Amino acid sequence: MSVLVHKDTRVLCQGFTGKQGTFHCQQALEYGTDVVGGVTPGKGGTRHLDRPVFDTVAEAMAAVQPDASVIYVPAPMAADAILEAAAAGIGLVVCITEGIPVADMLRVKALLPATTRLIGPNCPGIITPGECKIGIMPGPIHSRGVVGIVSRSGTLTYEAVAQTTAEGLGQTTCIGIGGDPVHGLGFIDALELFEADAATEAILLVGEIGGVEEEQAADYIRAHITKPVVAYIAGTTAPPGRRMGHAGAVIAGHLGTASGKKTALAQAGVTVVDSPARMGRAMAARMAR
Amino acid sequence: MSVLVHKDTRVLCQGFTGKQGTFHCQQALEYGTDVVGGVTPGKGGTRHLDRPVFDTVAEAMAAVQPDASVIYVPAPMAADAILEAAAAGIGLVVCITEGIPVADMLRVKALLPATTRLIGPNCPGIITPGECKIGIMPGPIHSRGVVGIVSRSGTLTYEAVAQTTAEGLGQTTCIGIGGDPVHGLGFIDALELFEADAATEAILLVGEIGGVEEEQAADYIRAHITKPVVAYIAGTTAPPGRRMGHAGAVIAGHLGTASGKKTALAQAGVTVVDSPARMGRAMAARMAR
Amino acid sequence: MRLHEYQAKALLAAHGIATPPGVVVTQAGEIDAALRKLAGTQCVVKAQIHAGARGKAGGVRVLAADEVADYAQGLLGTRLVTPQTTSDGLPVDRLLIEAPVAAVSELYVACALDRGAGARVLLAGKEGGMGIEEGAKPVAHVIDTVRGFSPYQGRALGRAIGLSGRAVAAFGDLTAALVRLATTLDAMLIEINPLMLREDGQFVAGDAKIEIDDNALFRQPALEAMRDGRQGDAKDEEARERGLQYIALDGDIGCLVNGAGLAMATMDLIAQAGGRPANFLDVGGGTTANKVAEALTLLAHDARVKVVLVNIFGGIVRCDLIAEGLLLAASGFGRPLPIVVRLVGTRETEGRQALADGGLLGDVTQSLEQAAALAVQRAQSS
Amino acid sequence: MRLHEYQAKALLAAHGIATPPGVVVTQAGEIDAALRKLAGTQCVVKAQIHAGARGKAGGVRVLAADEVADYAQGLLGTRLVTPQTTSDGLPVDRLLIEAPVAAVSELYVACALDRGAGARVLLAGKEGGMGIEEGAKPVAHVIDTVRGFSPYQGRALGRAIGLSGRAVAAFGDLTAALVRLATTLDAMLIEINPLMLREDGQFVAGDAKIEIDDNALFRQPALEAMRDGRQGDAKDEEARERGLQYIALDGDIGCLVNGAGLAMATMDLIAQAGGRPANFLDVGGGTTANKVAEALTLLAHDARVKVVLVNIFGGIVRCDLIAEGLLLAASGFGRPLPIVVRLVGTRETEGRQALADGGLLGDVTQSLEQAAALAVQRAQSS
Repeated sequence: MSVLVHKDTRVLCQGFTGKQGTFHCQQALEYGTDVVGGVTPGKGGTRHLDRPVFDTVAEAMAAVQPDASVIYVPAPMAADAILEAAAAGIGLVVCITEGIPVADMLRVKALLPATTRLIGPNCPGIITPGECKIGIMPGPIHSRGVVGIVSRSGTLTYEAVAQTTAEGLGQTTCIGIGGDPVHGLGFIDALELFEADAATEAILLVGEIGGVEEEQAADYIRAHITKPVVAYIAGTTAPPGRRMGHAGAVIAGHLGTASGKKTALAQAGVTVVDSPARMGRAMAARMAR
Repeated sequence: MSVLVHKDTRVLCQGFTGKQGTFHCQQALEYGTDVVGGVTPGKGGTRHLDRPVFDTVAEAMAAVQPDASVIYVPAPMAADAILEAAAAGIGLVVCITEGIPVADMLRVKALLPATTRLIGPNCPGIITPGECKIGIMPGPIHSRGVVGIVSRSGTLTYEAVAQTTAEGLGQTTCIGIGGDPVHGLGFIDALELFEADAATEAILLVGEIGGVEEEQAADYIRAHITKPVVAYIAGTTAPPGRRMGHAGAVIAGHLGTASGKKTALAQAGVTVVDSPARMGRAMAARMAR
Repeated sequence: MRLHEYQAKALLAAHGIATPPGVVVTQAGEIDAALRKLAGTQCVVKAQIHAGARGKAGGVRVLAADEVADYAQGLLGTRLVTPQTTSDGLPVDRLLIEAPVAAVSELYVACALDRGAGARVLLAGKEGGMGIEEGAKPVAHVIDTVRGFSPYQGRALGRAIGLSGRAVAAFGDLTAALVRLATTLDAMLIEINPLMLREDGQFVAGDAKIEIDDNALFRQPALEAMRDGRQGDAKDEEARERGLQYIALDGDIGCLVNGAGLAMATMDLIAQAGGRPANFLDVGGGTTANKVAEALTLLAHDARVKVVLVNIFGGIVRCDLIAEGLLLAASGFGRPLPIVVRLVGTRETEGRQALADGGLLGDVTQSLEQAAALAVQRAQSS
Repeated sequence: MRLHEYQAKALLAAHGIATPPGVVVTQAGEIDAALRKLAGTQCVVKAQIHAGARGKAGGVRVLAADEVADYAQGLLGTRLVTPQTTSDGLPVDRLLIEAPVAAVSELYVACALDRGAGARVLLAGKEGGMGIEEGAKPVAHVIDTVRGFSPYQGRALGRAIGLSGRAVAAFGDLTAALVRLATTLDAMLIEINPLMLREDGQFVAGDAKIEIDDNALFRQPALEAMRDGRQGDAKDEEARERGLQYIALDGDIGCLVNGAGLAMATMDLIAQAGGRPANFLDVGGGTTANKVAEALTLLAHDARVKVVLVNIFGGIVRCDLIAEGLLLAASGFGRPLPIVVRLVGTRETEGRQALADGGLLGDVTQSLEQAAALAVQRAQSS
């Protein structure tokens, strides 16, 4: 079992013939993902990676019925690509692109129909180990298992994955929700999915400074989550008012500090680790309780 | 009986203390209309025409519970006034203002909730003779009676009113829907209301060149209207491509000609008069059949 | 308000829609420099007037560079009559000289107002040029006002009219820019016809027509400054400046009416009575004595006008004030000009009395049809 | 990207929001002309730096006109340290000299991003100035992205914070203009604090802070041109130009990491091990050998840096390429600089082998915690 994606998920790629799209779709295909085709406006009718290319998502939808679409379209046109996928009726859109203007994401947020779930943008993607890899994460570090991982960061997710793999726990599904201030699927959505997934035995949450999503997640965990949760929050030593790489990682006044987030999570019964090197060990210990 | 407005209709005026608002509210009060107050941002707390003035429609709503609002706000701010009235929950908004930019009306059209009916803009307003006058029409030419009048033009409505009064038929309610290309209540809405109103025995429709509303009304009449309908269409001799005063009165290519509208209405069983001087006589003759 | 082609193209170019290299000339002395700047062997020379069908009338020519000067000098300063102008034509004060575009096909695209939908609409046709007027119906996409228009919708439209290859993406960008521009400019219409498709899959606007919403000009000062008053009837322009709604027509009966609908109805009545109106003129619902006087004077100065028909339904405006305005102007015509006055509504008795007392030389009646009949009689007998 | 107050005010003024009459001077010689232009007995002189709390630091003064020259000359060309700058302060290259505003009260208004709502939010407070930071919570109105913001909503907000009289209408217009401007500029924040209310009910922006979305600068060339590279750390600016995410901090351990989250986590680890990071530096997920080399060189040129901690989780980027980049740069430091490398993930064996083969003088480990501990040791012992 897993959440959102699995071995039968049919994946479309927008920005298919570009450098990023080509490289990561190759990797996904090698991983065993069912990439059914791609979209590059102007290249419709050709083939790429032995898959059909379409001019529009609507045409791809009609021809190859994808369940999910992954977007590697450059930032200025990425919001348009998200809206195109949603308008074509695709249920899961994973936007890897970083650097999308906030105003574009505000519009996406306002226009996205309830029938489409968006992951990202500016995220590594989503993977169900051994079944379906949608995004830029390195496949080999993952292993099938019992921990659901949700994270705002890319490489830090890989740390969490590698550590849970090393502990022999493995992962059900790993979701990178992205580092932008305005994004699609959030911690609470992921928590709800993992709670409902029978195979997921525990949840690892990787947060960082900025915003109040971790605090809201803490409230949600207290009220709705029965499974053990371990969390790490990056940015304890980050100075206020400076964006730490991610557009969303900024402490504004008293809002968005790591200590506030850690306290909120701890009070909700979450095992909070101070060191990013101890996420796997803490999870193993917590699950052994 | 009547449609939309009657003796118990509580009327608010937006742009109350301006020259237009003052003059026409005085006239409305003399006519016996229940004007319960007005709105002029910045003059809240004062009194005008012996009625309370509010800064916002929401405050007026709370204090004097109007059913309808009439707008005399200048064109650049008129769309904002319509949206304010709708947001405050007013069910009927009558916008007299002419010269509102089309883009503003497109936005109003897109944002107006289903709970608010808009009449106008650029219209004379609505009157139920002897009960409630909302707008700029001259009260004395009206008389209580049995004809429902709906018109795109102002002074031409007065012709229709004077003629039906002269014939001793009188009017249930007269609605000026306005001469702008994008407007609120249309012919079909008015026809539906008049058909449902027990007191209305016949309907007089005054159209003009431009658009296809008369043609659509003809289709609706054929399908849904059982009462006699008489119509006059202004602009038989108007040249194509020139706006005849009203922003909406323009023949574009083969679209919007008077002859096309007349033919459509006649084919739907409407008595179409060629002379604007014979609307009353034709109505009397048709009703006598 | 309509813009000239060269103005429209400058706006398109500033908003990312390609146009051919071009230079505007207003006099013969500027032609050489223009040709040097364009540096091609061939040019397209286009008369800048506010009317279409210029090609049929000889106002658009593809010429060798050395033929341009002769043609341009012959055209500048003349009046061009096209199937879409009156018989007087319109003054050719400017020429747009452009480099020719090598197109593999010519399309049609426009962003217009859809009155029925209460929204803007994007129209796209595979066959542009003259063809668009003769049948080939463009595909329409009604634009959701609050959701806006996205390039992907333009690409879908491009596919719907049969585009393929690079043109698909370019068409998405072009249409999105077009819709954005229509909103930015408060345009009632932006039409690009023909829209030239080059071999490399890029689009170039072959011609461009933009109409701005008159009601929005107060917030578009840069566009208001583009007004070319010489492209309308001189009286249209004078009336506009006085706040009157005036349109010149071909007949001899001047009309002075309050209300646009009643003004059209008055024209209809005159035609039914066998006459021909000289104009449409709406003095407005809340008119004043002075405005009526100005309107009457405007009509009197039109030599074609043999009689003036005044048709006022006094509602807000009182008939006695209208009478005052008529008397004010009627004394200064400087020529014998019969007037027929139909004056009803608020204070009509006082108004008619005032006309009689003031010695207005004309017919006064309460009947709409009689007024029209009288006006036609007076026109025919003068 | 942050704008200067004078730039922000020029944008506000161009969009219908009143600002005080003001002149920008960059050198003492311009002061006389500025004073003549303002022609008042009193002036407000404000240092233009990218930080707040200038008043507390002596960067804002209300002076008699004859006191301005002395004060201005003393300030221009210095570095101003405020509670919001580092201890180095920021260079005062420009002064804004303004006419004082007679205000009956000072309010707060801002258009910001509400991350939770995924929308812009309008914030309005009755008490502006310093007060806003010390408690008085502004009223918030979340803006529906597609429906937009209308003046009536601003008037309601004005009433909610207790405005009355002419100020109500003015506040509606001001807030609508503010929201429109935020959209037009791709602004993350536009803050007017204080917003001065004059006796006549009109508003004037006393101060203005604008932050532009860095991701949108590609479509805001006029704003990009307003960038003042001197207002950041010199290395911040250099890194930005090389496409690196770099932020200078106060410590002595240089950090070179791929991924923003891991870069923050690395800083946290160093702190836990008792050390202090000299910087945040994210070389990005899909980095190249060259970019790693450039990043390492950037750190090496920082004299405060006593050791560099490289922390790479090779995913897309291969560890052998990272090693190549490190070797490329490490040969050219020009000073002895210990390096601690933690290199795991794709091709980590090859990467570590390459480092050994290339003779990199440093510690190599797979353990995150060990890497941090080693870096702290090296920094303390150097």
